[in-house]
Amino acid sequence: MGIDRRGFMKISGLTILGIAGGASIDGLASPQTPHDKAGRAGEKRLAMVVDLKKCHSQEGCKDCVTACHLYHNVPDFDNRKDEIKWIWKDSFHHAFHSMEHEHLEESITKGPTLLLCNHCDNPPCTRVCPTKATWKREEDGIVMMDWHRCIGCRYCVVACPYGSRSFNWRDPRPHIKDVNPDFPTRTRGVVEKCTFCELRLAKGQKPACVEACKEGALLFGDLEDPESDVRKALDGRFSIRRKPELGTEPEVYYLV
Amino acid sequence: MHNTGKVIIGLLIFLVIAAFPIWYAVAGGKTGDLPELEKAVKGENCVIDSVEMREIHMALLDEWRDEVVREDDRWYKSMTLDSTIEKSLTRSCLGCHTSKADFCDRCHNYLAVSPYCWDCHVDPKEFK
Amino acid sequence: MAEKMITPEELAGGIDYKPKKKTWLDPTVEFKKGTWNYAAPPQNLEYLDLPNPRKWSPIDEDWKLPDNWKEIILEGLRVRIKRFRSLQLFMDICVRCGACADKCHFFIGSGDPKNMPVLRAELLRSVYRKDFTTAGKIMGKMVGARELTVDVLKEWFYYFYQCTECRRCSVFCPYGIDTAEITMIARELMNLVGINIEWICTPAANCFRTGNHLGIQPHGFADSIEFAVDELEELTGIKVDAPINKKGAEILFVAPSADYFASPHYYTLLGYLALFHEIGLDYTWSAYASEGGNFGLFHSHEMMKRLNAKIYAEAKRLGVKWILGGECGHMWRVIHQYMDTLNGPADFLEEPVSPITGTKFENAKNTKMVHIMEFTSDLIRNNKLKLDKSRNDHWHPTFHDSCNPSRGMGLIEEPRYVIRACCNQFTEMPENTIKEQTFCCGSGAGLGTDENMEMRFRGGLPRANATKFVHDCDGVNILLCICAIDKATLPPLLEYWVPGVEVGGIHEMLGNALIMKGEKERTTDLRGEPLAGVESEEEKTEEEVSEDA
Amino acid sequence: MSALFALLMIIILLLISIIGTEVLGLNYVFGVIIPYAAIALFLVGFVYRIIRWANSAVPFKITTTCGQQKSHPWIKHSSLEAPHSTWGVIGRMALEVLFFRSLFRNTKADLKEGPRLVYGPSKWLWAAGLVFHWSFLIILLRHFRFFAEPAPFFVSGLQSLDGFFQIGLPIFYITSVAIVAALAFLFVRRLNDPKLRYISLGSDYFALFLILSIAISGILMRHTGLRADIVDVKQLAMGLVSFHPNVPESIGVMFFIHLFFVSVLFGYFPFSKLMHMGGIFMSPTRNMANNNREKRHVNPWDYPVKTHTYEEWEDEFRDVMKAAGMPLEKEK
Repeated sequence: MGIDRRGFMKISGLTILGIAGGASIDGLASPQTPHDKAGRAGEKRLAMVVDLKKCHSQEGCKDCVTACHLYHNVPDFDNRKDEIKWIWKDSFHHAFHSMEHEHLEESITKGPTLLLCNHCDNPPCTRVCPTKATWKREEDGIVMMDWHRCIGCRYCVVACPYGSRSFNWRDPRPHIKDVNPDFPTRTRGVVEKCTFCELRLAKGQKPACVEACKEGALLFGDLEDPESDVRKALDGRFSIRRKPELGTEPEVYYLV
Repeated sequence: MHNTGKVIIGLLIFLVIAAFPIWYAVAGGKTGDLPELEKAVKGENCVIDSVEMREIHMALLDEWRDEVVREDDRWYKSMTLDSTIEKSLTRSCLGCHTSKADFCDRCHNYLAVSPYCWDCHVDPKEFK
Repeated sequence: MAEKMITPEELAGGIDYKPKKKTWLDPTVEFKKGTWNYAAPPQNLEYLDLPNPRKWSPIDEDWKLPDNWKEIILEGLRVRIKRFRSLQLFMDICVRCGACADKCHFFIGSGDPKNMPVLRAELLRSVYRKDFTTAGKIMGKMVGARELTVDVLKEWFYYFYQCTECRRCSVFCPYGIDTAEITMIARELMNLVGINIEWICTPAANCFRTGNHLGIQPHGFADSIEFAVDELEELTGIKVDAPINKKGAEILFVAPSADYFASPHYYTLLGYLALFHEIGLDYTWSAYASEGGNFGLFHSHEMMKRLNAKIYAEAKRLGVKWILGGECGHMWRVIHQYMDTLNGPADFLEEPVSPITGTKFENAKNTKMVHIMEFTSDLIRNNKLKLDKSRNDHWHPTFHDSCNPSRGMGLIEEPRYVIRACCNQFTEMPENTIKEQTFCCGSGAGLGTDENMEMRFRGGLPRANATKFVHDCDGVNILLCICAIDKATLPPLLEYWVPGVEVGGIHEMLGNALIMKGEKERTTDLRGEPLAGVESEEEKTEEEVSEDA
Repeated sequence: MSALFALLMIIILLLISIIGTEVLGLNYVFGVIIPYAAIALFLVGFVYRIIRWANSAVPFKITTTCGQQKSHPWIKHSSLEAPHSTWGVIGRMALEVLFFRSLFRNTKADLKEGPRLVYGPSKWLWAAGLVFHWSFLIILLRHFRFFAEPAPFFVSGLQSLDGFFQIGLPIFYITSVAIVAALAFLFVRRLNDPKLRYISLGSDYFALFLILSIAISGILMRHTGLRADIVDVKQLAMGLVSFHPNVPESIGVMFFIHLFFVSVLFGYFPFSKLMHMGGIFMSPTRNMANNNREKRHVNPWDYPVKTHTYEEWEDEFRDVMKAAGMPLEKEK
């Protein structure tokens, strides 16, 4: 078959996007309900804390990215257009352009900023998914992906304000250098992103990136637990989140 | 008979198409020997009765995949094995039936079934 | 028609498309006045050597059938199944999808479920099943099989003479099942036991004897043509030549006999005469083949052949090169689809070439008979005619595609081309009622008799209703057609449903518009009606006259 | 009434297959003998019917023209609606057979106050007919995975196209839904329209119900607990086509029901209206060119008829013609 379901969706998605674009923008612009903490008593709220100073201390380090991509069979296309990103680095300016000013501390702004899916508390991406292939797992707050269900419509790609989602324009498998047989690859026509290593968590492991970071720049844990690393880190230092004005409530925090 | 030529040609086309399976079997020389499957490496029993498994494995896998991905429910209590196993195609199924080629594919090829599991899930043999 | 006729409101108000009975399998016919045709008189059957001549009427209890009538019909059916693949196939493959149901003008106008083409065919099919299929023999009514009884036969008579063989259902049938074929065969079968109608057998007998349906003898025919020549001289000031039985003429012209006898056909005849004179055509009429129409088509294939034989025979005797045919509907079904097979090959004729334009009529090269619409449209296309469209400005025409030329021939654009060349105004009726979807006049196939008037009004409702639409919306005041039966039966139909619309032929319009060399100034059209510009003057004159008086 | 009769027939067939296999254990009869008989009946019956039709002559060329004839070069000829050549006829037949051209034209007539007749497009019958027939064909072709080893080239393509939406496992086929929906529509249409109800015979409902039963039993086998082991099914099918029939022990009753309905359909086919499948190719109003006046058609059973010759005619009217001064062949 020259064209499969996802290929078809890819083509038709372009058209549908034009029509549905209005709908998803509405979703973004609609007034956000305030973060209701009482509603999730007893549940976990998994979060990641990135210590920018520690991260910047090792220039050119890509340990976390490599570990993640290796574990999750993330393909490497030599082509920015097709690039699949789970965790990646970009300039501070790009990551936090609204809170940037000329005289920010250089140790924060000089190096690239580590970016990944924010696992927002109020994610716009899940709301637009027509098949519920992406949804927020209520018990721990992970924004999940079910690749069995994804039809490649890319509404979520459009809806995510952080560019955290990538679409497989091409068959990824030939572009995976070392395949990890314990983790599925994806196929052409599905969207993918960071899942906070939900499979590793299920096995009692830490996320791959956290484990790989020798500097201890990445902390991971439950925000509802006052004893957790992340809570302690946030208690002690000032932290920022990306684009807080959108009301998406990211669960990735940056210590500055 | 009138328009004999055309009618005969039409009938021949019809008969050739209608008898396709017969001459295909004759020409192909294959009458469909039953596929032989690789033996499981561990034990005699599958996670459910093996005859039933043959009929419903696809539905079971479908159920599993939803339970695992969507409900974070990853363990299956097997009555036949009297133990709990992980709901995983690559780790549990292929753990016993170590060769996709000699187990899964045999029947699937025989029946022209092309499951799309393998579009994403990886046959460990292929990469190790 | 002394009796009170049903009014249009009553008629239309009583139409209900919901069948009233539970099943159609029990034969019941009520011969209501105005819906059936008189039986053929015995002398005409005798003249044509047809079986069982006798005096009888459909409303009689006893139809005076021969004792072995059932065997005759079943044997006739057996023979015809072998002879006509159409019949055999159409008996077998109908799936009763119902696509044809509301395509029949008689069903639309009557709501009688047995006028659905599918059921009309089932009347014959049920008998076929009973006697020719195993399932029918065993399962009977469950598979729609019926014993052939007198009541079934009466039903046949009633409904197969409520089919005008117009083939509209065949256009919509996914298998092309043509009820015309079934009706033709059913009528043949009934003819075997002497069941036939006067309005078919009498014209057939006349035609066989004298050469035309009306039974006009040769001298009468010559008189009619002579009269028309004089009439045309009065209108145009030109005395045209109209040779009859002229040996060695290039072309034999054959028209339906109504053209030289009935109105408004007559004005079409004047149009032909004017046209042939103007282009200097070397042609001849024939008193022997003085009929293009062929009521044999409505009787039996054999009768069709017997009546049709005269045309080629006469062309051969007169030594013409080819044959030209006038405006007629069923005549052209016979000529286009049957004549060559029935009485050909016409190898004594030449492939038709227009002597005026040199155009070869490739599509008629074997039958060697050209439709006058093909001929005239070619003349106009090659600028051989001078036409003054304004002389038709008092007419706002629409065009009624006659069933046979449209669905049995594909003659669709030629007449429109001629109309547009002759008239400034032209409006088409709604698209589902023209061209291949055209509706019958409701009186074709030998049903145009007065005793059948109510049924004609019912069957003609769709056509009249479409005409009413363009009459009301666009001011159409004449319905043009190229069929003699149309010209005869549409006037009373339109009078009934849509008063104020006349009926005419296309060559009448052409005759009006044609500027003839040396003609006197025309003040009237061929009907003697004042032309559009002249009208006011004449009225004024009349007023002045009355004032004087 | 006739619908109930047809339903009763279907129930009887269902009971026959259940009792035959479950109670009487006649698995060999239902798995081998009846299918062989049905196929034989189908092939022989089909050929017989076609030859019987072919034995009837086509005396005249009676094309139904649905468009402009080929006449002058400057008038656009409708080569598919009034075909002039063999290729035109092939095109017309292809449109008819593959896309139901004539049904596509369908209209609905309505009588309003006035009286005012209106005609609207009516494409439901066309749509349901097309969906049903195409689904049936695709389903039939997909089944070749059971009848051929290795499965022919078209099977996997059709399967992935038909399973495009990848819903469920085994994947739900679009045609499964489509065929049931289309048949249900065709049935409801027959019941709902008083005209249709009036013309429908028991055999019309029977054909609908039979095919519906086949479709439903197939769907139940694929998607519910009544499933059959398709390895066994293929073994049985391959045994049949290679003339080494055997009936695997473990085949369940649902499969026998399905197979029996299919057998009945095949056996019934040649003796029913379903023969329109072959008949459409032979329909004289569709499969001939509208070139009557250009190419002579010969009637194979033509016989001489009594005519009124010119000589007889002139003899009868000589006097009046003479008096009128008309030319005569013989003066006396």
